Amino acid sequence: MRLSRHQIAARVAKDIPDGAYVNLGIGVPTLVADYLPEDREIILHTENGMLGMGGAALPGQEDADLTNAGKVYVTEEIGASYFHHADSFAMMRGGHIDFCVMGAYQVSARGDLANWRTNSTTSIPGVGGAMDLAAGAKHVYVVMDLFSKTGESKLVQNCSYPLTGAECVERIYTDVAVFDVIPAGVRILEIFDDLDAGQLSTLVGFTLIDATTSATVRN
Amino acid sequence: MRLSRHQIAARVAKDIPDGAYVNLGIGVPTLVADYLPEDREIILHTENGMLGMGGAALPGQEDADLTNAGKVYVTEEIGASYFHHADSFAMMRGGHIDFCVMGAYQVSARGDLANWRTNSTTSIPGVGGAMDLAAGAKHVYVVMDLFSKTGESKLVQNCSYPLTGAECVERIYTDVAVFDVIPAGVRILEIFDDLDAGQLSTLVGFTLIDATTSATVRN
Amino acid sequence: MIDKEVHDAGEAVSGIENGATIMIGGFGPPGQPVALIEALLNRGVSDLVVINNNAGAGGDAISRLFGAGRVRKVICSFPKAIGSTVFDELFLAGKIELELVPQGNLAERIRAAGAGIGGFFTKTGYGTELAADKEVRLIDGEHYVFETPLHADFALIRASRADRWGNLVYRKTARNFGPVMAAAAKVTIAEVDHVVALGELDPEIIVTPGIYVDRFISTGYAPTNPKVTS
Amino acid sequence: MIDKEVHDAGEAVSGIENGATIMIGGFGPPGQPVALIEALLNRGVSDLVVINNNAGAGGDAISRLFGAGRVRKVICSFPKAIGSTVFDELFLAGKIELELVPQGNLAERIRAAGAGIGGFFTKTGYGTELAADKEVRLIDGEHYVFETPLHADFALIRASRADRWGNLVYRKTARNFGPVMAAAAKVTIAEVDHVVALGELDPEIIVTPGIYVDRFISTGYAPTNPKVTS
Repeated sequence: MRLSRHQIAARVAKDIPDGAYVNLGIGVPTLVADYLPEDREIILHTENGMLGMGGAALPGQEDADLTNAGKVYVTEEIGASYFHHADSFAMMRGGHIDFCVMGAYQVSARGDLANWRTNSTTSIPGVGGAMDLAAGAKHVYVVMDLFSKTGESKLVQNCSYPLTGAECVERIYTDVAVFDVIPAGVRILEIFDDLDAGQLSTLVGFTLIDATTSATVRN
Repeated sequence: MRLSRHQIAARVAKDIPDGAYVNLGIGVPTLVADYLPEDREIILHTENGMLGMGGAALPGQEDADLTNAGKVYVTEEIGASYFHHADSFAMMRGGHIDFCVMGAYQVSARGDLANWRTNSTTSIPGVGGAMDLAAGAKHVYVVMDLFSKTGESKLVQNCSYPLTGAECVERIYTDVAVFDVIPAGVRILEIFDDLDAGQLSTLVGFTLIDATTSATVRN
Repeated sequence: MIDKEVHDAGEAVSGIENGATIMIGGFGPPGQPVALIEALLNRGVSDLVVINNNAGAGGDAISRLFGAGRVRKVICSFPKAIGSTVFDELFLAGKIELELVPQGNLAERIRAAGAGIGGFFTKTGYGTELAADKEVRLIDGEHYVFETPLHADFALIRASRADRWGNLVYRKTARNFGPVMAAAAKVTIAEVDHVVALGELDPEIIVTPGIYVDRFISTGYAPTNPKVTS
Repeated sequence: MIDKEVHDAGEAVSGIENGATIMIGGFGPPGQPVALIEALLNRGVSDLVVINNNAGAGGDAISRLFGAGRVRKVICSFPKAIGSTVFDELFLAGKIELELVPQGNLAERIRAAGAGIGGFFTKTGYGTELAADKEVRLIDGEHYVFETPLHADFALIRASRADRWGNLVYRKTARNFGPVMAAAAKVTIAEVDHVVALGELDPEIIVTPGIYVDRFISTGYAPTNPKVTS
């Protein structure tokens, strides 16, 4: 069984430890906030100048001066702080954010990340803070469907899309499996779908290292 | 008649316009604050993180957390603001301080400034913020006695002491005269002592440009 | 006496001429100086270079500058916006130049301009097409790219409150680019909700000291609900 | 749950070993974390590199570190102090290394370390002996010197109030180097006058967000008159 977007988000959330400072990207990464364990105090950073970001604002209670990086109206947690953009990105670029979770078009076997543009010549390029997170976060986690709508693996030997950052991704959470990028290659930590490591390697198109154990919970 | 330290400070103060942001160095420059015209609003910067610095604190009313760059307890003016050291020096280095007034060991005919160490091998060198002000203030003004205790001119063709900054000084206020450093050389704006430009040139050791006028007030 | 408040937005943007490079604050709507941008539009100047993180975002005041053909070049990190086509059409037709800059490089380059930094090395963008042809350097075993300061003739920013010295405080995430842009432009013009008496702003909480503000207008208007501002 | 407060200064400085590079906050006494420095002295570690603007200033806690022979090298802008001879004697006897750095370069190099900057060009110091042998570059007709980031193993800083997340606010000119040092060290240890409940510090006025603070002690002590602190 492949995981839904919400299930992937929940799976990521399990791995964020108490006390972590975390930046969640737009899309599925944002959903991770909904699944963070209640017994952990995890502090969310938003690139537009805030630590201690809370959930989305309720309808009618939005504050025009308080949005997240996706321009969605959000709330502030007790203990929050605000700062300007250069300070916010110094925090990201200086290696102070423990985890960032971003979506991706492609991740390579070396951990190269491609998530800011495709090769389309008619799309408007936009990069935002993705390259800063790729270069600066202590742990770069990616969430994505393992296969594109046309069935191609988004985990690839070499990215065909323009890079956001080279050799920066540490872990990849997908609907099919969780992977770690290690010096020896890409290691499978968990498989959710009814596949073994060999079958998964075949689908992805290159040999993956099997580190799944019987102890692995298959959601 | 040569000016006293207080008279030099008063002479500098006359040239600071309303609305100016000013950094005053340690020593005679600090005295300038006492002579700023009452009808002008002039905002003092202190390198240790404050705009709107007031005068010295009265005895018994010192605040342990509020000093100037010379570690003297000072007060805050209405409208003051505090900031950290990198922000304070960004203000100095980014060209935002209109005037800085510093003492000097020597100033050269090209406006080179030497005020952080002599050639003594037994003194402990200390530079503080002098090089940042020399490089960053819009107008670098120097106050000094024109002659050393041993009678040598401190306005020189070439500094023999190590430089604080090259070609940075714009105006020099001394007990004997006020000078401007211009591309053509050093120009005398006012003479306080009973000397003419030729005599002053002889004492200084190189030819000065005479720009004194009959309208010049001789204090 | 220092009093940096001016009467209206038209007076505030006086002096901005054709060809000017203009920083505009805001990350999307929060921090965007709408009244000043409208005044700039009314002023009719063109051939502008605009530096703004989200230049092009849908239907707002900045995109009207584009629509009116006033902007020659945009320097930003994210011009895409749902529901906006003005920028896209101009860009795809080759009628507007785009310098795409990673957001952190944008913020740091603006900060560098205000701080007197001639350029700096950053890891951001190394190995990507946004760093193509840029100087690179290996420092302590890591690759860095050389980035230059971004200066501007004018900065138009929005804050919450000001005093007559131009000291500014902001609200929440509307702070964003305002403080660094204020320091990076030759002339900084602010739009604030309210002016308060000198001394009413606690010296410990002032974010932008008045030294960085040349003049400001007060709109008397405090958005707390987005429906009010849209 | 996050609670960064530790019980005493000894526990706060645990983990600091011989040979560590330590940033110490303060511009003279304001901002100097006296209790932490005393604890460091009691800890007995040596061969330290100390980064502090006024290292050597007369008779204070830092100079006692020098006097006890614990410091191998000092990086500072102004080691001279009226009434102090400890540093002078060690320096003139060749028993302590001094890296003299213009104060703005010191602050900016510390800021660069915290911000992930690999190095930057500054006008400060160009043409002086403090820039001798450094890389220079002509940028837009002006001369700049290349300066590198200053990292540290530990930062010891002093603030006014903290909450359990380690969010900090400072008082007046005691703010000085604290905020940039907190970001530049691997481990940042703060000494504050008071701890307050989470949420008691207005999010708009927090100067050092807790992300930069690893642990802190509260002295319960608020100096407002210098006689109290000396």
